[in-house]
Amino acid sequence: MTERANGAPLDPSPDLSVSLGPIVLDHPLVDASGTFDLLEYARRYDGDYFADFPYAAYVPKTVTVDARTGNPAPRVTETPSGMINAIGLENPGVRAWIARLGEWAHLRQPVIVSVGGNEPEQYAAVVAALDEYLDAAAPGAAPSIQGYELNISCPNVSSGLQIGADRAATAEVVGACREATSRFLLAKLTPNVRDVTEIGAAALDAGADGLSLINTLKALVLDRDTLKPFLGNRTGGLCGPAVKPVALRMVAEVAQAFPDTPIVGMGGVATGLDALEFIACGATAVGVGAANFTAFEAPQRILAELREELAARGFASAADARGVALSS
Amino acid sequence: MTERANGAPLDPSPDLSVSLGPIVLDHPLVDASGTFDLLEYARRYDGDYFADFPYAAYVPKTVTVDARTGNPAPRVTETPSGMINAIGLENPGVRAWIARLGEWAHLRQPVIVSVGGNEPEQYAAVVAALDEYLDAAAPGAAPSIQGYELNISCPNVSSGLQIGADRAATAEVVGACREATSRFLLAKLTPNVRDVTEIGAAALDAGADGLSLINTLKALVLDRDTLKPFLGNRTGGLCGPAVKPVALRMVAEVAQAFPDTPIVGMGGVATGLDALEFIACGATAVGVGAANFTAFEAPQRILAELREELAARGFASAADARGVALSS
Amino acid sequence: MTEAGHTHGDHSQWAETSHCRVAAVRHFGAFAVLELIAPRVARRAAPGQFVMVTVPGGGSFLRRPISLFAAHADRISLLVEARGGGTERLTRLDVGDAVEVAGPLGSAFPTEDVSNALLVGGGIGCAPLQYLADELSAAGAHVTACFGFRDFRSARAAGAFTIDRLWVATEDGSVGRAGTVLHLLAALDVSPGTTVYACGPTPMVAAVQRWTFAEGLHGYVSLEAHMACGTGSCHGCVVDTARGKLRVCAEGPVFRLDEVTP
Amino acid sequence: MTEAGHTHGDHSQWAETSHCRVAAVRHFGAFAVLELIAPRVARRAAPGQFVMVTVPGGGSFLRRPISLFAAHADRISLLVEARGGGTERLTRLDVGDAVEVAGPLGSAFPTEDVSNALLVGGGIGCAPLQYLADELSAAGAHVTACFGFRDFRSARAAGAFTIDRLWVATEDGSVGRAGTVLHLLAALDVSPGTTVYACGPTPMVAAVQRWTFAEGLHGYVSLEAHMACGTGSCHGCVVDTARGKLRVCAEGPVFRLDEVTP
Ligand SMILES: Cc1cc2nc3c(=O)[nH]c(=O)nc-3n(C[C@H](O)[C@H](O)[C@H](O)COP(=O)(O)OP(=O)(O)OC[C@H]3O[C@@H](n4cnc5c(N)ncnc54)[C@H](O)[C@@H]3O)c2cc1C
Ligand SMILES: Cc1cc2nc3c(=O)[nH]c(=O)nc-3n(C[C@H](O)[C@H](O)[C@H](O)COP(=O)(O)OP(=O)(O)OC[C@H]3O[C@@H](n4cnc5c(N)ncnc54)[C@H](O)[C@@H]3O)c2cc1C
Ligand SMILES: Cc1cc2nc3c(=O)[nH]c(=O)nc-3n(C[C@H](O)[C@H](O)[C@H](O)COP(=O)(O)O)c2cc1C
Ligand SMILES: Cc1cc2nc3c(=O)[nH]c(=O)nc-3n(C[C@H](O)[C@H](O)[C@H](O)COP(=O)(O)O)c2cc1C
Ligand code: FES
Ligand code: FES
Repeated sequence: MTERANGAPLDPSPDLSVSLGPIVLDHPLVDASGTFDLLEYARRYDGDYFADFPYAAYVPKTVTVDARTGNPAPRVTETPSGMINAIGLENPGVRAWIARLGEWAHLRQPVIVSVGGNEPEQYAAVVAALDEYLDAAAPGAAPSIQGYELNISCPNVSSGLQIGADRAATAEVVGACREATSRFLLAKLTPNVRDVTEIGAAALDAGADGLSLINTLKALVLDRDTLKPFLGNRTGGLCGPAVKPVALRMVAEVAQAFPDTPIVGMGGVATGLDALEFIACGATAVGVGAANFTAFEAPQRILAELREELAARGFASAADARGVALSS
Repeated sequence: MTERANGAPLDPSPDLSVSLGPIVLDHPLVDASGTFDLLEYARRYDGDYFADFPYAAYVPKTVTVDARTGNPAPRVTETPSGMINAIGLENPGVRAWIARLGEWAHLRQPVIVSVGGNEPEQYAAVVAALDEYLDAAAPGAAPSIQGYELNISCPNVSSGLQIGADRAATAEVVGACREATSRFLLAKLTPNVRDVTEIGAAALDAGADGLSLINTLKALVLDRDTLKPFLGNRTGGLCGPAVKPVALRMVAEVAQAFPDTPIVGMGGVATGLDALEFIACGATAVGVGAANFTAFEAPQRILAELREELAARGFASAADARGVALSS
Repeated sequence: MTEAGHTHGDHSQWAETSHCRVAAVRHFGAFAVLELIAPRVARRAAPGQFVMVTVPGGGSFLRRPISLFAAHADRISLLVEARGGGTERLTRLDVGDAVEVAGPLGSAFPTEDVSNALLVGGGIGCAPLQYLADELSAAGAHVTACFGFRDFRSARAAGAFTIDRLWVATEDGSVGRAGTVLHLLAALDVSPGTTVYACGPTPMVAAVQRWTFAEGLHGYVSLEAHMACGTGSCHGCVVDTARGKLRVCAEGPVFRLDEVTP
Repeated sequence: MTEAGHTHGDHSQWAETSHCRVAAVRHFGAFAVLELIAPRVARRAAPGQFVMVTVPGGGSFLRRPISLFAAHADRISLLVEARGGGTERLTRLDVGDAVEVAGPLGSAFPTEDVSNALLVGGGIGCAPLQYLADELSAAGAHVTACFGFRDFRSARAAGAFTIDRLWVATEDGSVGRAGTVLHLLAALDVSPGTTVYACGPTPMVAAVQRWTFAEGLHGYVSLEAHMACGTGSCHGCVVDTARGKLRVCAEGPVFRLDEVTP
């Protein structure tokens, strides 16, 4: 792929930078929460991983106010062109999490912290604890946390119905966090709804600055020997290339309904073309989830491919490609 | 696979017959509406296809009261481990459809006619027209139509929101058809909802005898050259192995909520083990859809595999395997 | 575990299903001619028909429609261009590999009472025209073929053809005459009553249709459509025709040139 | 189209990624020993560690965790049992084929200051014990191995091992002693201070754990868990231990026998 169909030379390097609300990203790719552990990567890298960090922003695994041990094993398995997981938001709780921030304080990229909980107060408590810590932290003592992603869409925690499947509950969680912080707020939407724009509207009305989607599709896999539910938590969340067509549809719906809203699109991204498709459907930034499990260098490869795919189509920038699938 | 793990010889032939409400089926497999054209198969077969018809019941493509030309091309393409379609319920309308019934009047298996429409009256009109015709038909002049499947879940027709995504609309359609016929009535549910049991309850309360699920997941695929929606109808419905974990989850939910209800489970069945998994999740019968597109002999193969899988696990009958994934 | 595909029943009743072996492969750039031992298909085949090919390896869910490039005795040949994942894997097949094909499917090019035939192909659309040329020539018709390709790479396909009077054009002028197949047609001296057979991308088909009408000729066209079943069940492959929406896999792929609206 | 995988950047910074070639394959029924040229992995490897292997062909989304069966110079070997689709394809690899592996990953069996070692394996769980035996023997330890298999078919794996004092039991009595590996242990004369190394199905590990404690011995166990990343990111592979839930791919797969609750 070294020249365009019409023979014109390729734009050697399209401008990949995008603005996710107030957050400036070097390129559109971020990791999807729960699928990429910065410190694990750093310890497996021969060079300076912090200098070579591949994503434009880092979204760590969801943090809750109290420690959670997560669901019983097994927690993951493969499905046709995808996988299912029921981790159950295992995390050490926000206090212990904050205590380790020094270990990656030197990350240059912006950080968007994924926040979980069962009730509005629990979400707000995490946001407040982090805001408080950040305000007090000495310069250079903490990573550059610039926003929060409210995970109201995890199908693997037993707080009854998902918050993100209900407009009122969504508004309450977002509203409580909006009161707690002036930082950038994303609401992460679940695909397990009839109309994703209804929940999106509730989140935006309650003060969210942008939307991330999709989280996983609630799903069931059986053990082929026993015919019992395979996962320890019985059901889990489906993701990977299998779900990409559903994710693209939902991102397009949200982008059409809320044209000026920052959107992080994700679900099944495995190649640069996949990422470009999300951008074409209106995503500002693109999350890479399960593809991280397929190779260490997946983000680098996807980014290189995205650059090529943009150039091959004559786009001068990633921003130019945004929403091109939506215009008729 | 010729003996059980414990060395006991296999039950040579588990009893495959099941009762779908009042309809007795030789085995659990039926075709999924819109994916199998009996007459096309018959004309490509060297023997007597009607004698060798592989499914236990025949579910033809959805019929509507008036003729429909369907959606603009392209209407289908492949996705990772699946496919997307936006046929748009192309059919000749119920009158013309009835006029051709004589061509396959000699099918021995029961027929369940899939019925579509935009409003309750249109569904009821199809059911009434068929009931009327059947009551008047001379013996042997028509196939053995024993029930109707109300397709309230097609994502590819522009009647605004899907009927099957709304409790009241579902109840109206089912109620109107219940008044029109005393034959067996299935409501075919859409996966594009927050809680499939809510709609299932509305259908059963309004008089449905059983439930079929799932129809396709609303999805979007882009043309990789133009980055515009690929299908003529922009969005379409995702099916195939990719969606099986979502379908199993929903079938299990419905089976748990309505334990004595006849259920036709479907979504991604490609092997006998897949079919057995649906039965284990509570399906009475199992629909085979897109797998029909992979080989003429797909139903025969899946049936043979289902028999082996049951035998290998020591099930004396398909009915014995029903719901084994649900008990804890 | 029962592996999909290992417990198939007897296929013999399916006119159109064949488990076959690759007998020979020839490569022409991104194109490959696969010769398959498929007596059941070969016996019934006619030019213009196609087969549905199962992509080996399990990565493709649907089968791929591929035209018959040739059929002799117990063999059929397919000319495949590696365009996406599925055709890429097909072009990498090797002698002795197993392939599953269903066919011959669809309508054939009418060849009766043809004395002068003009075959017009564009890109991979040329594929069905070799078999057609073979049959027409055998029946004593005078066959001329005009093939258009985009560039040197796609013109590699031309090397697979053995048609006596074959004219080639490439848009970039790298092979044959510079220009489109329409430039070739314009330079021809066409006898009245010549039957035109066309297959290629939509804009080419539309242009050939206009040219044919302008010349007062009649003819046939083989159309492509995205297919799911390939065997008439799904209504996925419809095209608009004077007879309404018709299925390319069942009523087509061959239609009368004057009934389609490309 | 940009094909996934063709535009990888430079891997050199990834300690644990290797594109490697199959140098040799040996088959033992449903088992295969794959010898791979993987200098970067071999250089860092220790017994008990594993690699994540990309299943070639594109049909499997996740990589598969496979223990190191051996490591010499620039080579590693894997003993793979065809159990599902992914391992089936791995056992069909041929000399010269390309494979991608990431590793060595996870914790290793401690081997320092061991003079008497007892290796207890069940089924494919025996795989990591060959490499362990090699290292222990090289360090001068006295190594005894007891392997249990279900039946003749699974006992085919034993043919891949080269351990001097190796006792085999099969539940159906078809190979070696009839019974489980516990019957072998009961018949042994074990010196005090012997270090036990176990790997196998959960019921076997539980039984070996009880036996070890009863004998007043100490030891280590390598556990299996379903994995997504294999590299510590997803928390998919946790097991319950005395230290809480730990990841088999990061804190494990090797744990102290007395800290796990199988
Ligand atoms: C009647 C008919 C005859 C054909 N004959 C030949 C032939 O002789 N030689 C040859 O090389 N090709 C032929 N084609 C085109 C060939 O079927 C497609 O190139 C092929 O399906 C692409 O599959 P892929 O996996 O490589 O591409 P992908 O783009 O990865 O395929 C994705 C999906 O799109 C479908 N698709 C993609 N392109 C086309 C297309 N142009 N037409 C129909 N479906 C498409 C595929 O079947 C698949 O479902 C024919 C098509 C038709 C309809
Ligand atoms: C640390 C570790 C070391 C291992 N070492 C070896 C070895 O040396 N040789 C060997 O043959 N096997 C080994 N295994 C088991 C091997 O990983 C599984 O047999 C393999 O993943 C099955 O994949 P499949 O595609 O054949 O089966 P499928 O059942 O089709 O796989 C479906 C999914 O389940 C997962 N899975 C299935 N069975 C297991 C299992 N027992 N453990 C973990 N995940 C599983 C697969 O990774 C995949 O995600 C090891 C497992 C672990 C965790
Ligand atoms: C193992 C695993 C763990 C996940 N954990 C979280 C999480 O903690 N918080 C969250 O918001 N999403 C979580 N997700 C969802 C992903 O962030 C993402 O929304 C989803 O996987 C779809 O993207 P993908 O198809 O690229 O994986 C998790 C997904 C996986 C596979
Ligand atoms: C090409 C195509 C056409 C379909 N047409 C109909 C239809 O007319 N009526 C209907 O109820 N479902 C229709 N469906 C949905 C199937 O009946 C089935 O619910 C769905 O495809 C899931 O099953 P599968 O994954 O086995 O294909 C259609 C599906 C496909 C692929
Ligand atoms: S492809 Fe299914 S009807 Fe033509
Ligand atoms: S497999 Fe992901 S943390 Fe172990």
